[in-house]
Amino acid sequence: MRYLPLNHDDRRAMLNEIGVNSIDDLFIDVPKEAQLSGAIEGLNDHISEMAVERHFHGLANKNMVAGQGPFFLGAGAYRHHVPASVDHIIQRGEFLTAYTPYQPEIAQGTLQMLFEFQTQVARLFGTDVANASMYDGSTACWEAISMAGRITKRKNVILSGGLHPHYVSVASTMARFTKDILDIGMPDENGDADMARLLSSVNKETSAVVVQYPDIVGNVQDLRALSASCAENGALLIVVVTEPVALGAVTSPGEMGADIVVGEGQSIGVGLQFGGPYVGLFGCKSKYVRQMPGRLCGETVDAEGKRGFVLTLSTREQHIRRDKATSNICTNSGLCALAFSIHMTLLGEKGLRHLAMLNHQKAVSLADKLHALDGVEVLTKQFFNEFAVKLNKPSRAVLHELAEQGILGGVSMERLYPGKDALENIMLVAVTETSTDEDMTRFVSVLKELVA
Amino acid sequence: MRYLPLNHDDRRAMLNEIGVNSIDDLFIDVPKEAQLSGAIEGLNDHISEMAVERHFHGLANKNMVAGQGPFFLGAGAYRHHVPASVDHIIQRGEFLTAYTPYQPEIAQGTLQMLFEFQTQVARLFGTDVANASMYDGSTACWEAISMAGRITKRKNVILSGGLHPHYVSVASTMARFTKDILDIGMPDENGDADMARLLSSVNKETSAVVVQYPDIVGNVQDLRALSASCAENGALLIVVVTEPVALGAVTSPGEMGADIVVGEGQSIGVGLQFGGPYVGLFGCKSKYVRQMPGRLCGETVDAEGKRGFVLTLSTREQHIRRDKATSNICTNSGLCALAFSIHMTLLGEKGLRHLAMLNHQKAVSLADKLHALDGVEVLTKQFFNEFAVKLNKPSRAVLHELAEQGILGGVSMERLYPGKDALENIMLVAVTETSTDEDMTRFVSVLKELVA
Amino acid sequence: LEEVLIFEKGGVDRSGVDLESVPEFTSRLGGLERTEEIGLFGLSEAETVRHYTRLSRQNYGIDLGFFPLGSCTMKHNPRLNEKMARLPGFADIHPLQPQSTVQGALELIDQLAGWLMKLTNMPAVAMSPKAGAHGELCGILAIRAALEARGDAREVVLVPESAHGTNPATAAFAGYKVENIPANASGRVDVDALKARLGPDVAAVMITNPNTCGLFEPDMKVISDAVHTAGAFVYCDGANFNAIVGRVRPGDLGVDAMHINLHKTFSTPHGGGGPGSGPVVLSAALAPFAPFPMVRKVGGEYHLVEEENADAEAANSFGRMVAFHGQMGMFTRALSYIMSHGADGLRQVAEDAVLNANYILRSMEDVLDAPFAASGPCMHEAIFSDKGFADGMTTLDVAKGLIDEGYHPMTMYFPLVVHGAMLVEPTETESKRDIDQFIAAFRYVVQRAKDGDASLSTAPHHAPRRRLDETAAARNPQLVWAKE
Amino acid sequence: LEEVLIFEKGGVDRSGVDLESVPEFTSRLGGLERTEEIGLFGLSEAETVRHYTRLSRQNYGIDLGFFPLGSCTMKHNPRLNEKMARLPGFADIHPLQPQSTVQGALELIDQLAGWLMKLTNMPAVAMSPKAGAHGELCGILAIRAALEARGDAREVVLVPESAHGTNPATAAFAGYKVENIPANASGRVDVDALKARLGPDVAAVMITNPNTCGLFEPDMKVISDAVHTAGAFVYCDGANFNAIVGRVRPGDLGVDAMHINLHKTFSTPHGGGGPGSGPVVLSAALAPFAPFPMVRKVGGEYHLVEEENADAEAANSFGRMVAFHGQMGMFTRALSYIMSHGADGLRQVAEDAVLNANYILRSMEDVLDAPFAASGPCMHEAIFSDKGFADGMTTLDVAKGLIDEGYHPMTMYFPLVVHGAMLVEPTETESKRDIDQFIAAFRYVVQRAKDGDASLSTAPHHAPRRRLDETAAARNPQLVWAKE
Repeated sequence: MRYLPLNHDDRRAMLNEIGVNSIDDLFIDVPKEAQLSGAIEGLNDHISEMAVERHFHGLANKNMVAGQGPFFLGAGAYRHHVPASVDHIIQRGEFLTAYTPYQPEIAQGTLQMLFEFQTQVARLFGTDVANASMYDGSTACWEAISMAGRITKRKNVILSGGLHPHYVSVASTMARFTKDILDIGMPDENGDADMARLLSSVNKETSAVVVQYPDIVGNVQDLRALSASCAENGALLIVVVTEPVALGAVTSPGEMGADIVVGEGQSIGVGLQFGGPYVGLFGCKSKYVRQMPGRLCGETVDAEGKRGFVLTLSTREQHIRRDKATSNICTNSGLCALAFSIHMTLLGEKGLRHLAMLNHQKAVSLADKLHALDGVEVLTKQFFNEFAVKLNKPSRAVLHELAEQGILGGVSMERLYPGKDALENIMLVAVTETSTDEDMTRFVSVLKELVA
Repeated sequence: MRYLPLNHDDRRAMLNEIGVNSIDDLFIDVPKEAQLSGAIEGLNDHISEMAVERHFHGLANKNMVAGQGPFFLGAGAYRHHVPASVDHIIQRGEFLTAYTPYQPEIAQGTLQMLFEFQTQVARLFGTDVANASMYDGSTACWEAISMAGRITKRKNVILSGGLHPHYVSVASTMARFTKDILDIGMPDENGDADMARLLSSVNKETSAVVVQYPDIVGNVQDLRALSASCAENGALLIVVVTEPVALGAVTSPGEMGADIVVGEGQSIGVGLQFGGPYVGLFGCKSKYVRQMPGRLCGETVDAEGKRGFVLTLSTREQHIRRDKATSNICTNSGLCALAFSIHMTLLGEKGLRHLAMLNHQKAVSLADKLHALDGVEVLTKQFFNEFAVKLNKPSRAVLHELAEQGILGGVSMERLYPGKDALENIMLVAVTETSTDEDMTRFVSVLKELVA
Repeated sequence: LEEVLIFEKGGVDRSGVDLESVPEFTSRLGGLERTEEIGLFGLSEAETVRHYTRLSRQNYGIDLGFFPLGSCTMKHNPRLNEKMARLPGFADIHPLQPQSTVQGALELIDQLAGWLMKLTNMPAVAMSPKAGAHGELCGILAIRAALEARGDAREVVLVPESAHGTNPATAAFAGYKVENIPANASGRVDVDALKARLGPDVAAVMITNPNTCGLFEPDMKVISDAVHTAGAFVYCDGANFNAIVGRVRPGDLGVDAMHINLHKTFSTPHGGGGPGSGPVVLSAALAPFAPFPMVRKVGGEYHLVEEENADAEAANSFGRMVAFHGQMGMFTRALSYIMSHGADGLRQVAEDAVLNANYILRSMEDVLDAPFAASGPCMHEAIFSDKGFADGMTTLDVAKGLIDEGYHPMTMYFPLVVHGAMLVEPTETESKRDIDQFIAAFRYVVQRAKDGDASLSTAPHHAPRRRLDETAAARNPQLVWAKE
Repeated sequence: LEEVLIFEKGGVDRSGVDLESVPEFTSRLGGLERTEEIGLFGLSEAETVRHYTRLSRQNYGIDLGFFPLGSCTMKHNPRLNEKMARLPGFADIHPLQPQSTVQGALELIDQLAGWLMKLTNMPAVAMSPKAGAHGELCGILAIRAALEARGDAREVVLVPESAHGTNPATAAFAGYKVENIPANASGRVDVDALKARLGPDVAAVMITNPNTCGLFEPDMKVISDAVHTAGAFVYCDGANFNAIVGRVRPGDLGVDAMHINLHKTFSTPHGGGGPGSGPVVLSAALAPFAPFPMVRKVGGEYHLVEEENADAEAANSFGRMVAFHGQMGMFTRALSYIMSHGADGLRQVAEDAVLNANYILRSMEDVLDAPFAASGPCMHEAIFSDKGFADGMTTLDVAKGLIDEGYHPMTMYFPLVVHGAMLVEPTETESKRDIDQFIAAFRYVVQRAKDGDASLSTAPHHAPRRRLDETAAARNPQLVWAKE
């Protein structure tokens, strides 16, 4: 058993030292009838490392890998190139195998990194502060709604139709139990109708308005009027960012007046990983900091006056406040936050802006090529790296046919909004720096045949 | 330029500090006519990390990967399973990016590892001492011949016909310049004829006899009579081991009287890598230690009496002795030695013996299956994990046909011994723990058709 | 050399990436171009690698030494798991790819689910929760959904005093009133008090078993039966599953829901605070209420149950908890660990973890107060109190003193039921030799605390930092860097 | 915590691997079964990872800080290179696979060869040498083969005093008599003395350029012409190619052979002492004598020239130097580095390396004797002497003092032509900020040496070990562990 250091002699010596005859004597508290006398039946015994590898290779080979051909999926998870040094660093044992930094004197590595991460997120979002990360974007979104409720003591929340439907779904699940009242919209092509709805709905009972930026169909919209209206009504504006690379190109939510900005940080440093683990980003105005969920890292000094970092404001948290805590969270997404922070450091502002413009340019280029096809219409007019495309037939079938030809062409709205017939022909297409001209040409030419 | 920290402002400030106007002023010693005014023509400019990856994936995809199907090549390089932790550890920056441990106070990691490595190699070989590694097995072999010459002051060296032909080739190249006289043999099925030649040839003029164990066709032979004969004649017995895993199963060369044992350590921890980098192993009797080539790590104490390790006996080496050095080597194969040592530590004696028997058992099993085929004869009678197989037609063509069907079936003797028609139908087949029953069954069934 | 912040050494015009140049084009950002400086500082790759490598050296991890943090199960993280999780077939696939193109990924989730169900003898498992506390939430929501489905509006969740803080926080988040259950003198739940409190207003009891005192609750089945009789559900906090995995199945003890911390029992790395992963096994009574997405196999094909087919295939599901399908990267690691050990190895894991803990308990009890040692063996962790320390000497001092001896301290001041609690969990991946060394160091530091060694009050002396002022940090929180 | 040897903690019955069991079978080892205990100590995987992680923490590497080891070119090792070398298409292929199944590998070698030839303006390159010194041997053997081919039995190789020890060792190994060439006051080869020595017995001149004093040999072309006129060859030690890569091509200076340390100029990791890789570029005169194997492209197919076709395709080749085709793993890394930089980036590499070195030279020359500073700028490294140190204070003391400041020391006592030489090479991957910090520390330590600070004589004080007794180690060599 390659991971277990004790051998038979060790075990014997230790049992003797303890003063018992057998290992069973240490399990005497377990009722006899619940004790299994041997290995659980129906399960395999241990196998070699090589055999495990074979098994996993077998499973992995049944999947179609994003990097193996043209790839245009987004809708909340984006394929960006992650520099090799990111993965190298996060595998350093000192980062990988450390626990939550409860003993700050020997966890300054993690803590300083988190402090840098918080600063990066706050600057990217245009918020005063940010926390040390959340599970993912969707749970961060719900935590923001919950936080707004604590601040405003109101129960009514208005969700933009442009909010990712899975985020809406998560919020709906939670609201069912917390009795929050959600006003849910549907996406529209350019977001104008939705914005009108938001502006007309917000009132003195509104706890928060939640908008996504860029939204689910890729729209980028000016949020200043909405933030003004929220402020007037004492409601909070929560902005959700599922593609943080966009913020290298567009005005930050904070700059437009958002109270809380949350996001999915997967785009930077983390990779697709079939949906997880990802990293939730969470920033807000500093006046709300004591209502924030999740871990926070703060600067302080040690007994000799040297600068150091600690987890702070833990009086908000469950291990101190128990049932009065701001949330039940006791895990962040530390290693993914590290990956995000390293990648962001490698990029720097110059690199992020360059990367963002490269994404945008490629997306514009593909949108124009697709729009030129008969039977294809690009619906989104103002976008960053993702846009909605309407076909002359149901998109899901087309995407399956594309996959048969080695092209992962986008996300069908039918999957995201099941049962909404009006959206059936629409698909979302995302373009990042990882798409080559050849990828796009191939996609356009195969799609052309499929819609002919 | 992602690896370069200086930016334009830095460069300007530094030039100012130096007191020159431009970078060209720092290259004034280079004659004008040899200075290029811009980037060298005909070469590409810098590209992104992603573009480099694409290029390398393109090249890698043109190769047939050993792990993708049945694989039976050996002949001096063996495919064994290397635990994932080996590669993890050797990528620790403190090992990967360190230099030769010239400053031992801050290089104890490398030095202690080398001390452990030397101990492991010496025990595996059955020699008193071992050095800190050589380039590879073939150069270690020549260095051993050269060392024997320094010790015996003789020029005549007898090479067994079972010595890897590339090792013979390297020795021949060197001997041409050093004027050593090599007596070279040819392999025979069970090594008896060769052994008879060696025993009858060794005399008072012989500097060394070089035998491989197991030999090129897989034979394992008792070397005790030969070592006695060498000793009688004042010649040294040099034993070459190209498959160190074998020494988990068979009596060590040291135990049979070898004076110098060298080997290729690639099998343990290093991997195939198309032939390099590998790691040369070098052990000998302690009385010859001051004639050894290469780096040595030794135990000592520091100023406070704590145990520590240093490079030692460097008075043998080129940076002190210059043209009087025992060899011109100033590099070992440190990182590969580390990989070897980690893998050996993971195995331990128990693991190595188990691994060796697993290899042997699989080889015996495949040999029997092949021998049962019409048109196929297994020539080697006593072997570890590799044996010679004689087909009813030229083996090289058969191996090409096997490759067409996704099977890398062995090494043809025609490639190793070009022009030797008697060997044309023979191929070497190696079997390790990485071969499954299915691999072997498939190999046998396809081969059966090809020789039918 | 002190490692300064990236904001003190980098620059907005510095970068460690090269990108292809952007051709001329007309932007379509609708006038929202970001114009102000963002303030993101970059470094060249060379500097970046060095910055983080240096930072890492200020950290302690399992790879460096013994990490006896109780209740956190800091076991060895096999590197094979890391390698498997990075296979492009798992790492480079998108959660919304057509399901026909991710059959291997779905199969992997299904295989892991199968192991978890068999190891616990439970008929269902919800795979999507992102961490232990998220799993607790999943379990409590399933309970609440089940109660709602039968029109039963219960309001109270009972939680033992010694519970992890996440338990009451979760119950409160789900809208429940939380009441404590007292412990008896031997560190277990007071079964009579619990039974007395059960009634039609109690929705669930949340029990940690093995509990946070490192003890098995011997009356677990009795408790479960009583809870079920009262119409309520049993939630088991599975944080300490490591002590019993392969030897005891929670399903045999009447548990209705239990989260499994893949990062504890199944060795996925803690990573300085996450990511975790908290699948929840469910009893037959709760199974219909499990959240989607979930993986189903029909014929030879795997598919996801999610919004589009939930009505048909999971009509009672309480809904979605996360955007995608859970922590795939942790699933690969956990399955790699589980298959490596197999049923025989996992049983050995529990045995060695318990053996190591008892060895520490018995090797320390002559010098340190072990409040529950008299009641018999412990499970995976040994608990001690600060009784007998000299005046002014605290558990914190002992913890910081251990840092100077080269160890990460044990868990301090938890659970609250033991004064100055020290919770030591060795796990099964520590060797006898390393444990013996730790015991010697622990005894030495404890002796200093008993002797009133003043220098212990200012430990650590040999760490990257001396004691840090946490009060100052909380009083005036500095959460982001600002130029002086 | 001290990390003991595996032989002091492991055991012959302990192991960190699991293997499938071996079925019953009859061994075919001919009675040679190993019966005695071998004495190989094993550890579980958990312990193994910890053992080596702890050992690693006793090491200093570029990833931790500035490593100004002169003549060793300790530049950043990009992690992309590591990733590329590990692609199974390169890492998991056998050197003797049918050549049709390794076309991508052969193409990669050919591409790297192409870059090396163009960067040096030389018509051929031998790829197989395993390290710099091995490359030197390759070059010298090619020279000897060329001379033999024309029946010219020259016996002497001229080497400057300041040469790397490998140069004379190599020449001697190849059977040559070695004679020194003196240096002039400005640290360069004394051209007149060299010219005077040239004659029909001289086979080659081995010159390091830029030389080991960090200076470019301005008369290189003059020297080459003189050597060629005398019927001899010019071997250039390419260890310092980093200073001129992309700006100056050795082929333009009349060089006949030069090895290129891929682990220096082209960033493959040094790994604590190797593996290296030393391809050798060759002039037209030497190209026919290059060793095999070599890669050739005919039509669209790559093939190897080796024993079977050498007579036909490389009749004058001096033969084989290594078992297989060279350091493939280093080729992938070097090509990844080269393509990442491109022709423009490599030129910048040389410029920044030289800029950094001159910056250090000029920032130190007011406090430290820089023997050649007056003669103008240096190339990639700055050289200083111990002139001005207080009595009893040595270069060694300064080196050990730098360790306490957090730096790896510079190269000491090399080249021999400078008294108490300190050779500082910053490379291009150090930032101005890091260099400024180093300069401050270096100045501080040098001042202590000038002031006769006694504590410097016992430095380092803050390293894993104090000064180690190298004399004792050599007097009674303990090269393997033995039980006390």
